[in-house]
Amino acid sequence: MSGLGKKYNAMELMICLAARFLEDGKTVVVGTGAPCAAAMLAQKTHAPNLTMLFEAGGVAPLLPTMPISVGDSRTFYKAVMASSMIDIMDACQRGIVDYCFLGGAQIDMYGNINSTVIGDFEKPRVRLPGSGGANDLASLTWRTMVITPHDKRRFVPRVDFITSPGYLTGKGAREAAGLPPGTGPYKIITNLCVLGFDEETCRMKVESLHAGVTKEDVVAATGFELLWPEEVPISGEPTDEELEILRNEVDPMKYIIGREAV
Amino acid sequence: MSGLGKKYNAMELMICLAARFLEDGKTVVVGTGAPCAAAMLAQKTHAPNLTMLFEAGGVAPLLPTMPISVGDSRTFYKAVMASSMIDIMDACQRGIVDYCFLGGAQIDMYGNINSTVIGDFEKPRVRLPGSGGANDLASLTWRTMVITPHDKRRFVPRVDFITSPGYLTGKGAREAAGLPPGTGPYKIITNLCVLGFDEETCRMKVESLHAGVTKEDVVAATGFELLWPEEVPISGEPTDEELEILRNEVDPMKYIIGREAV
Amino acid sequence: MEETLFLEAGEGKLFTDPHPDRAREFFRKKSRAMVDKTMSVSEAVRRFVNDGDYLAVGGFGTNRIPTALLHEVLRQGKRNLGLSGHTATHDFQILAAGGAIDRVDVAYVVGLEARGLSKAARRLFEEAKVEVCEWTNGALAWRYKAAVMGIPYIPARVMLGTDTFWKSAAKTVTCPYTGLKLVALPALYPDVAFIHVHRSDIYGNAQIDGISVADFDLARAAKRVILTTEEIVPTDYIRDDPTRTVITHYCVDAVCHVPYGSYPGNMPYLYFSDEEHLKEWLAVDGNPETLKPFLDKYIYGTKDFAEYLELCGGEAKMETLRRKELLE
Amino acid sequence: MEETLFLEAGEGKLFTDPHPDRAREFFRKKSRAMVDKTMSVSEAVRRFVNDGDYLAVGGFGTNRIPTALLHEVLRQGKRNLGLSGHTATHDFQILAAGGAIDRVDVAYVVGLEARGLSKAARRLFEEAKVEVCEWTNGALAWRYKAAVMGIPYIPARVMLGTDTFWKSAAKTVTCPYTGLKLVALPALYPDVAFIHVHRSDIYGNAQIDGISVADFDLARAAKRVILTTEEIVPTDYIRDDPTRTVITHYCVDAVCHVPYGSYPGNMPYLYFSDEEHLKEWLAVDGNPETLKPFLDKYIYGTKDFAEYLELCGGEAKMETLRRKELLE
Repeated sequence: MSGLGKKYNAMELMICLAARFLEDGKTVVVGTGAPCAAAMLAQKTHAPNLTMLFEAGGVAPLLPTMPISVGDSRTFYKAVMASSMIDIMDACQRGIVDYCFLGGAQIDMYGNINSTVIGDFEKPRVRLPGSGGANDLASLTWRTMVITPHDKRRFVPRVDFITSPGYLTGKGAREAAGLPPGTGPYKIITNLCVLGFDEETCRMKVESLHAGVTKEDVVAATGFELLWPEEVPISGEPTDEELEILRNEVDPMKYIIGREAV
Repeated sequence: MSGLGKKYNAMELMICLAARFLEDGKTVVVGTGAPCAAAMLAQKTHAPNLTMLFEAGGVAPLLPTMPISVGDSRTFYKAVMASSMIDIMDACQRGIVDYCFLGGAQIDMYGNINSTVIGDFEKPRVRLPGSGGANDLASLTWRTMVITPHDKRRFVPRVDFITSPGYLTGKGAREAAGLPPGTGPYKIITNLCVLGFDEETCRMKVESLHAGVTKEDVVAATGFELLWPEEVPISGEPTDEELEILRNEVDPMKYIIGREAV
Repeated sequence: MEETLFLEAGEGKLFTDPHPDRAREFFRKKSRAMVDKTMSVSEAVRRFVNDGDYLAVGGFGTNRIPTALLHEVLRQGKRNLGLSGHTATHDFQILAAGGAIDRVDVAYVVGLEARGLSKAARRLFEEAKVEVCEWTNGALAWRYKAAVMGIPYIPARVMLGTDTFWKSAAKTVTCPYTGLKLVALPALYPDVAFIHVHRSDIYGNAQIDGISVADFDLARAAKRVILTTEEIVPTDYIRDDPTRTVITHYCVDAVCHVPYGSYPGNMPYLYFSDEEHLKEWLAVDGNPETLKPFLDKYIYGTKDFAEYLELCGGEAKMETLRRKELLE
Repeated sequence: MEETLFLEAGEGKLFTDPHPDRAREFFRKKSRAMVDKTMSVSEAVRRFVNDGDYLAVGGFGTNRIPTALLHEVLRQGKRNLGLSGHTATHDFQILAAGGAIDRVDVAYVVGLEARGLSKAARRLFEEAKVEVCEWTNGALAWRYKAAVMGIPYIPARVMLGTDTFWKSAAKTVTCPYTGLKLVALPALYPDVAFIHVHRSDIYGNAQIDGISVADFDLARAAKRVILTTEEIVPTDYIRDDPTRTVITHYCVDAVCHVPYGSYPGNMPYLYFSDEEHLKEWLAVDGNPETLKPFLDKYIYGTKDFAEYLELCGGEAKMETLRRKELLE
């Protein structure tokens, strides 16, 4: 449905929307793929002073191409520092990292993410990579963001395994568990909508629907009850300038934007 | 008394004796002055494979001259690594550093050392520099050594302040305090004798008297009761080779050996 | 002062001993001498890797990895190794393919990041052939740091509240200053670490260009360290710029000269990863039928890493990867 | 799990807040932008040092010290500063002479190592004009590390059993894995750090040649950081060799170009310490009668560090020290 008859595809839309949430003068830990594209786009539009960090040690590189690995040599090409994983993780724990991007196989209404196993832990149906740095980033950075396809297999009532913390069981649960206050999931950007979190309940709440997407589309693709605002705005669309920069400067080989999200 | 009529002075003797306790293939944290001279002499005689560390970060330098500070550029001249203080302290705590040398204003029968205050802590008669790295090295390296003049002002029944741990109150006290087992004072080299520690009581015990020094000389210069072996050997004397290397290669400017110890 | 604490503990198994005194006893006996430690990869693995050892691998999965040592572990048929799965990607894939592993501290395994997942590695988990304990990349990095520091644990603020914690072997502690609940990450002293570097002298004084990932700490935390190096340099070269040194001789047991030693992984400033060869790995490792002849050809049938490189395209391939790395 | 712990605590006063959440709130608001931070020493001290601040000084007492900033603290009459006395030698001597300090975490103070003791610094203690808390060099280095890590404490195995512990503000904890008694060193977040480096860009991305002492950690632990630098280099210079970077822009508030900025201290690879001038300091600082005209001449009577250098012998003196450093 998304992208149909539009001058951009769903992946391009998600990247542009994610980029706009990254404020200038802040720090973001990025991985490969869409998050990296979003951070690059933000730098080339409204946030030239956004500092990009890679968890293996790259600090503020001038990315010549999209990295394949968060530790490959692109991640510290012309960097201001080729550091270490512990330096980046320490920075997150110290409180100087504003944003991170995570992915995962499952997410629940509190933004808890599973990237460890589908099925039983002891003998899993599907073994996934595990936390990597995801749990660290979700625990420590100020604002966790997710770019993900939107379907019932992913948006589930209960994740099989909480790999990385969202708001756990609701308001106050992160703090009770010992996680630093003021942190947690911030925005979930899907091919259907943008989601935030209700301040009181910490439950996932629709913030805007992408052009052409209905409330019913979202409800049908979500395995739990979402919160809705009284009036649902329509998500902004990518501008010509954003699309041109994304296509010509950020991802000219179409590694990321060549993939349809769904 | 020491040096009288001899072809070496007390400082030269102490340095030579200290050097002989440093085994080849080991690691030693040295400071400036006599300990540094002892380690250099050991390297140039029986212990070419002794690795010298400086607490500010120098690892295995080729010392061009005596350092003035344990952090000056001599301490990492042609070093194999110009590292950091925490790297050296971590190495000590991890258990890979064999020897250290300490100094101090007072020492007691358990090898506890005071380099903090003479008199009352709150309003001291004399304020000394404090631990620096001494407490760390005395706590963490395997064998603590001291090169010191021998007199009653220094060898006291009770130090005014335990800056750096010897055997504290005796056998088992270090372990009870939480210090790593198997560590502690090893040799005290003075201008009168070499002292070790009795295994059972952890009290200071004379190991050898320097040529020309009597038991009475030592007793008179010590403010507490020492343990004595049944027969007291005479300390070895510096060889011609040692003296030549010490005077011509280690300290040609006589910065250290030019000082009479007492 | 007396205080009652309510502690939580994960149900995972601690595969290594975090006691600093036992590690200290080991390190006390380890030689610190600057003696020639150069030897062949096969000798290094024979002498310093035992069946049952707990292994940690430097670099970052497909970047600056010690491939030659991993292949040799397979060739020598080492068994029942434990592994620190700190972004273990192609390194883990090799060890899984060779059946060398029986327990894993997991931070990141079975995936090759954006490239996809290794089916050979997944099978180990899905058929419950390995014991598993969950951690995070940060947690494993800090666990190395605790070992480097010679302390039994280091506090942190990750894993809390998640199943990652409950399936780990971590415990919580309460801060005596702030009352904060913290996770106490137990020190991780690997039995042996494999690290690939840009250059080393014959004693193991070594430099790394670019990110060091966790290797500054890993080289110090491990009881035994085997380096492979692109280049052996005179010690004078190291001494001319000691600011650049990352690893010192007293950490290192063996130094093996292996040019292109990170292939098919990326070696910063020298050569990029061989994405085609990695794709081939991912294509064949899903099925024992296709994996076996592949391993026979590239690992079991080669006598050393140089032969493997030849099979993969030799100097011409390396030149291509060099140009790719240098964006030429 | 429930556990009763018997804790010990030193009776010293904690001068800084070890709570990581309050530090995180500060760091959350601190700018990470790469903007031009170059300014004069006087502007940097005016803007980033407040009366009552807790200060930490980089380098090692007489080696790679930020002398210009210390002089400026005196010139601007800053008062009631706390100090991390981590091998504080000539740096402490200057601050003591100017009466800027009212509390000190002591590891090493009042001495100038082999050179002797500063009587001006001793007087502060012997006349009980400063509050004192005892630590060790290792303890202060680890306390910075705890702050860098954003944790309230880090365990260690020093100070235990000694009066250094009892006169510190440290507490003991029990390890949940081994039962070992450990010292819990509270995180130390200085309000402001002064660090002198070899080169920096205008944003604060900086390199240090030779030992970094504790400055990698200090630059990250401090809430505000003022760099003085021998040289300002283009950011491209930093980006051409990012392995060499020690301090990154997001830690730094001000960058001041101060050639010979460590004088009369040693600057590795550039100039040796001026032992004659340091001797003069030690000679005059024992007596307020001789100290006052000395300070008037060299600090209060000079408008900036360049004038001080001229008084001390200018380029000719620097050339002598350069030759001494290079063993010529």
